[in-house]
Amino acid sequence: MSAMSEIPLPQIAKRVAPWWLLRHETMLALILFVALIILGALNNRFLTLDNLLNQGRLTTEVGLIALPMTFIIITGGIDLSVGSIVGLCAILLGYSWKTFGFPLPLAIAFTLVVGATAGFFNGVGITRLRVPPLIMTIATLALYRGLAEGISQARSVRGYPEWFYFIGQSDLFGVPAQLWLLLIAIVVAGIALDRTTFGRTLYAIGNNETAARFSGLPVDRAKLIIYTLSGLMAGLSAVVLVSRVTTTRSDMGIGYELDVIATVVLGGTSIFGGVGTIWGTVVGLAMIQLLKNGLALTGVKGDATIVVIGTVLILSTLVASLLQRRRGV
Amino acid sequence: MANDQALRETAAPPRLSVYNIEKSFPGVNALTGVSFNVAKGEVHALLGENGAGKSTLIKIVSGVFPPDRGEVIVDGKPVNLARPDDARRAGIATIYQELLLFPELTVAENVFMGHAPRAGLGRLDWRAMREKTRHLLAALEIHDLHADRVVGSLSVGNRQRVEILRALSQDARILIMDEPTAALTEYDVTRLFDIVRKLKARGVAVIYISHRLDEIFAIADRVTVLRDGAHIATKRVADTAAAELVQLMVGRKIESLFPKITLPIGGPVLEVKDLERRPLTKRISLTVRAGEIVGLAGLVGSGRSELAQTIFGVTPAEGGEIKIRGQAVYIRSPAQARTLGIAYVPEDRGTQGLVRPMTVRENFSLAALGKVAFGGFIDRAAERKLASDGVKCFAVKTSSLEQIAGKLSGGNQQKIVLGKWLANKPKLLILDEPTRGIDVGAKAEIHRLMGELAAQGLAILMISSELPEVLGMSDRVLVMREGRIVAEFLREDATQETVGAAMMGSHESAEKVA
Amino acid sequence: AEKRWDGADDLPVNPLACSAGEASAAPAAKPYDGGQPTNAPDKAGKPISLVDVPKLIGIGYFNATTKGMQDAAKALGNVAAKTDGPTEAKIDEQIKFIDNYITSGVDGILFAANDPVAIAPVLKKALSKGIHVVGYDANSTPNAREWFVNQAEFNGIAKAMIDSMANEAGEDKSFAIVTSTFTTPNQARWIAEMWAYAQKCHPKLKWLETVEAQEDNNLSFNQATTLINKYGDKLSGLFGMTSVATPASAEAVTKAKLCGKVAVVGLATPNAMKPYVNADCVKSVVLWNPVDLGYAATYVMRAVVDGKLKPGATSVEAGKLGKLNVVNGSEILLGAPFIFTKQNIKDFDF
Amino acid sequence: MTATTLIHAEASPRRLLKALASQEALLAIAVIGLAIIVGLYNPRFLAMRNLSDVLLGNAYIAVAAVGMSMVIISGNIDISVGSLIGVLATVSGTLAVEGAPIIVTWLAPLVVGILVMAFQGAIIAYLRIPAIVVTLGMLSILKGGLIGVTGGKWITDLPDSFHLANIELFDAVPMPVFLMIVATIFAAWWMRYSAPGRTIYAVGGNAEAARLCGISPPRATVMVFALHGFFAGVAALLYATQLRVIQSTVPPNLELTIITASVVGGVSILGGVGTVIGSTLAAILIAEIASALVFTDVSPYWIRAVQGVLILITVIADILRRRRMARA
Ligand SMILES: Nc1ncnc2c1ncn2[C@@H]1O[C@H](COP(=O)(O)OP(=O)(O)OP(=O)(O)O)[C@@H](O)[C@H]1O
Ligand SMILES: Nc1ncnc2c1ncn2[C@@H]1O[C@H](COP(=O)(O)OP(=O)(O)OP(=O)(O)O)[C@@H](O)[C@H]1O
Ligand SMILES: [Mg+2]
Ligand SMILES: [Mg+2]
Repeated sequence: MSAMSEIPLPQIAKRVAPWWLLRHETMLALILFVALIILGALNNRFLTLDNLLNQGRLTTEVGLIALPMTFIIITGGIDLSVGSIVGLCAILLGYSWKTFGFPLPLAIAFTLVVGATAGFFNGVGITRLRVPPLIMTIATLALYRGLAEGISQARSVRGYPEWFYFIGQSDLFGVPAQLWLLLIAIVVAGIALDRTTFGRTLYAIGNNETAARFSGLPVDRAKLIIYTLSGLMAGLSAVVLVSRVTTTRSDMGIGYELDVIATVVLGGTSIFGGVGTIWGTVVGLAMIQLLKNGLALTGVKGDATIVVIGTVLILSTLVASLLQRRRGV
Repeated sequence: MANDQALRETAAPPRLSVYNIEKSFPGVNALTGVSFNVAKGEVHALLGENGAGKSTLIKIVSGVFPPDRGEVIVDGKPVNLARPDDARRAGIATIYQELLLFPELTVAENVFMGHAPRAGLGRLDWRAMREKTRHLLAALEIHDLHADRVVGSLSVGNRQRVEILRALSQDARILIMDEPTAALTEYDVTRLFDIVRKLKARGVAVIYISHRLDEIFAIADRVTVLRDGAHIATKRVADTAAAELVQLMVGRKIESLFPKITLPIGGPVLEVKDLERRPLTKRISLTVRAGEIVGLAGLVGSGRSELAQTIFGVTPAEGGEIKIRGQAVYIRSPAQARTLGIAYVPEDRGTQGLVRPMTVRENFSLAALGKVAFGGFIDRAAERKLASDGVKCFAVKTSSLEQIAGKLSGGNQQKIVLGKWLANKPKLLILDEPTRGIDVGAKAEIHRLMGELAAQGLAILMISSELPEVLGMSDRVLVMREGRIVAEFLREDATQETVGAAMMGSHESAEKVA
Repeated sequence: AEKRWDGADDLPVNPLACSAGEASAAPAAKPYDGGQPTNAPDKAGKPISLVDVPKLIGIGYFNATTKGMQDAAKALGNVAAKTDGPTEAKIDEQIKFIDNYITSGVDGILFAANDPVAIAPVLKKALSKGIHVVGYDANSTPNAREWFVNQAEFNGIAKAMIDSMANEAGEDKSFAIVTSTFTTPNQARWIAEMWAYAQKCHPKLKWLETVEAQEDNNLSFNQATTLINKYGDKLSGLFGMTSVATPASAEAVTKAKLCGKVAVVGLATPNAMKPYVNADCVKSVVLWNPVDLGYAATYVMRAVVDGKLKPGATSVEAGKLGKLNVVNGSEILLGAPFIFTKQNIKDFDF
Repeated sequence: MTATTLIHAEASPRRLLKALASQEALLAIAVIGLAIIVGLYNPRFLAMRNLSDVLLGNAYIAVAAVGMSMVIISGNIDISVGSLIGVLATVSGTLAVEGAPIIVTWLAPLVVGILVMAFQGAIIAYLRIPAIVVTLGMLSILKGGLIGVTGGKWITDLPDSFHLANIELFDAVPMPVFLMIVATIFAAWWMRYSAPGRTIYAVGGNAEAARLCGISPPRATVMVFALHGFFAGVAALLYATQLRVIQSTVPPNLELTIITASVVGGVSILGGVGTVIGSTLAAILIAEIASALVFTDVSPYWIRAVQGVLILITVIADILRRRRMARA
């Protein structure tokens, strides 16, 4: 059974199509394209520039975190604490501004530092103490959320100066301001992963960490960097989120970890490490957000929408992996 | 030669025969119509270059892959080997080339996985499992391996022993061994051969794969040579000679196996003084000079790999001193060792050397990314050139640079691991079992290369369990036992006897001589 | 061991008078402080489509409000109402739902906010697109919506709860609270008002501790049990602040065989409480009728669209509920909280 | 002969030491130690009643963690289990309200649990989609489906006989605690002494090697998931029969709590390592911590932070212990 499906498929596939067509990302993009056409035909408000840009605004927070998460999952790791870091950073943004009296720009910088530190702490546990990433970040998931609750004492901070809402609510050249942030981050992350020695190191770690270490690659440093980056981006995401919703709450970002992981995995990054691209993550991000939006506009209710999303996650992974089973040894 | 008689006398069908087996993988025809048979009580050797298709053939016989065409016949009856379990039920036990073990489980459980002894109610009988494992260990005269050890903590040599135990534990009628001795020292090989002879006497048919010709002459009755997936010849060992086999294998003549040229030796590149790393590296002192090849001999578990890995920064030293070209250094990580010009070709290429799912190109550039990158950005063209030079230089048999490295045959994988380090232009090269699982042609190639590299002024520290290789290649031989360097021989003083005696320690060497 | 509880939202507390009967003090007249839609199309008397985005869907309470809305839609005849929302009470998700409905183009949005401030930008966006916005159950900042239908004023609930507790447990006894989370605005407000009212009218009541239990049945049960075990005889009462926590607390008291010794007072829906009320383990359950709340919200929305409810109005006609009063500038009060007892609980089914 | 006895004499104290230094022992010490420390602060914590309530209220987590541990040891993961427990509790409760025989209401969640999980296992094993993807998808499907079907209507009016959790054996041991102990012991025994039990470790440790030993990794995966479904069914039953209301929604974050119990219990997320005794002890420890924090008057705002720190300490202690063992 398994041996049968193992060998002939890629052979057949190889003959009928060039390799890049069979990549998970390409397949997913095609599926997305078809879905867009169908949903667009069902509802004339869906495929409007306004709506699409607005969806971009709404998905920026998850998108920002999904980029470093792609790095992390490519190395075979995972970071479950991102949602809690968002909560902690949101609280500290408000707290440092209101209670410490930091000027807001300083408070923002402070928030980013806190995010990076939280991620760095994960990285230290993972590289120095060799705690498996899932375990380390499950523990800090509780810890960081707890800190957010403890520090905030359930208080929210509001009444930020008007300029601060620029990040989360305004447009720049007709495009939501935070979407620029996301776009820049995507380009940087994409190039870093695809073109640099750093990116190659991540793939090598994910495919065989021991061999990567024995090849003299800076394994621990790379890991430390990606977990720190993950915390940093969660911090940035918190700033964007606070600016968009104009208040801070200690329960911000709850459940982000699953949204982010679903995005990355849907984008074709293997949870076992070694395989994945930023481009795939971007398609995954667009897919989830636009499906939710398109279905809602077409009159599908929330509970049915998440059923559809779950099914799409499984089916698209299945279709893509059937057509693309060419990597792996 | 009683066996030859046995062969002739039995009119019964051979225990195992394969007819016209064909198998192709994407881009490779691994086997193109191979037939041969093994009689009851026969040891049949399979010989061929790396990638000739030996492992593929035995994997078909073991039910791992289905053949594209052809038949496997056991005791005259065709068998359908769809799954490994079918092969086991047909009485076939296999030691695979890749050590396929359960790292988290104990030796005993690894040995008996899938056919554990049962007590009442289908309950696993742990006591019997341990007991039987101890018996097997005793039969192989292995005293330094405990049945309760977790396999993940064992050295490669010991893992190989576990694989052997596992195959022996199955009481098979057909025993297949794919390079079982690649990670073993002579001492173990002798014990293994004793067992094989006993099995032979019991009528077990054995298929034996090795790149060590002397072993084939020592144990095999007949030998089948494969080349590029095709059956070339089957010969009775008694009727052939090494030179003939080599020629059949590679299709041309190979010159000297150990083309050692003596060179002028330069200043010290590596100086180690009182190096300590518990539990296995104890007050080691040694020097390797430019242009010199130092051989490091020792038994399995004597701590040679540990020493190499301490020098390389995998397990940083806890005491003592390392000097590279006279500069005292403290090496904390392989990354640092690499920048100091140290290269280490590890003994376990599957887990330490090669990133199996990545392409040949990516593997080649892995240790030399700095050489093909500018400001952190990889220059794709330079990378491709680096890799294709490597493929050419080492004659790696691959369908393209974008081939997944893990799909190459074992020997070709080894060439890539070696090649990736040389791309980094190191000053000190540590080779841990550099020719394990490499065919004679490629081995000669690697030995020639070692000579050339030394001539260019590279300092080489070579760990090898193959005594002839150590003796043939080294300018100096160091012997390790239980974490210490116990003897040092100059090239002219090093012989099988002197080095062997030092490896064993006194009483065991006495036993060996007897 | 509890310090002053201020609801964590920095709003002033406003305890009612101690004397019984007077559920809500005459509110100081406040000018209208709601927002207004820009260029809303005139749909007076015409059919309209509404969407209702509650805190979350799939819980009994919001099912009941939905039912009220459907009842009202039927009664009015020219309203199509639909309920949709997140499956967990997450403000982030709720914002996305509202945003989607703004895009798809509805005439009016009804909401129950997970966070009063965070929801404001998206509601303002709705107003700016000419969509009418009315809140119920949980308010937003006033200028982000036109009207808010207030089920019962915080201080009214607080008074009912504390009075019941003092009455059932005794004036000088100790009690603890099981709430959802400290950040849930309504619960936080109620607790703050309860504190203020207790200080003023039942100063001898002892306030032991407040624990979080989310909206989780079993967690609420565990937390209530822990409180019972921790305080032993000292504990004479438990408040359940959510419709989940109250039956779970009652169950904990029942399991500990402390019915009659530990009073359970709380907000809850009648069906879940019937076994405990019938067994005399719980004497009074405080709640407004959520069906009426949904009903009223729909009528208010219709009145707004029809131009019958304008800033400055003092009351609004709400079908079978009769005339509802405007309080606090832009809030419409449903009425005094309702107290279910053994006598009347069988008459309700939700 | 003398040589072997000598080795034995040497080995057994070492083995004892090893057993004492295991994750299970560490957790057991933590459970008892914490009880004593909290008891010193507030003796009421040590009351039989309280200790038994801690177990009673959290037994369903421990039972679910038993199945989860098997899944993780086999090299997979399941994040849909919280949703499934919500669904199964609703199935059971609906049947009870509809008047099905009590035994049916008790068996139904087990059967449905096995079916749903075996189905997921089959998708993972035969279509070869990573477990995290399948179960992440299934989490949404079950969660949305449950709300879609029930509309979130609470199930009330459950018959008294339905409440399995109210039964006390010998007037002392509450049923959930009994089931937790039985499930743990049974699973521990089965995973140690049965051939299929060992295949879980084999497949999780090295699937390819397992295949060559005649084990069918796909079949093992389906088996593990079916078993996990069974334990999820038992957990759902305990969850549903605890109170007189069933919420018909998915318990928030339950999957995370269950996974936490497994990994704190020493189950390696990489597969191949762990025991269910560890995960049950960890579930008890986590529940005990939650209760202890209330008893020790830790400010409720800081409870979660303290919980996080304690979990982190347990995990790091385990890692350091393992490292010391490895070097000894
Ligand atoms: N799973 C696979 N997929 C693709 N190609 C394969 C696979 N397994 C083997 N091959 C190819 O089949 C050929 C025969 O390989 P095989 O492993 O049988 O060689 P071998 O004779 O055992 O060599 P060695 O002595 O190096 O072990 C090689 O070219 C190899 O690259
Ligand atoms: N006394 C010992 N205590 C602990 N482990 C030991 C001992 N002796 C041997 N070992 C095991 O053997 C390994 C050391 O073998 P190492 O690979 O360093 O030696 P080697 O001489 O290179 O042998 P090989 O030829 O097998 O590579 C250690 O990793 C350890 O697991
Ligand atoms: Mg081979
Ligand atoms: Mg070695």
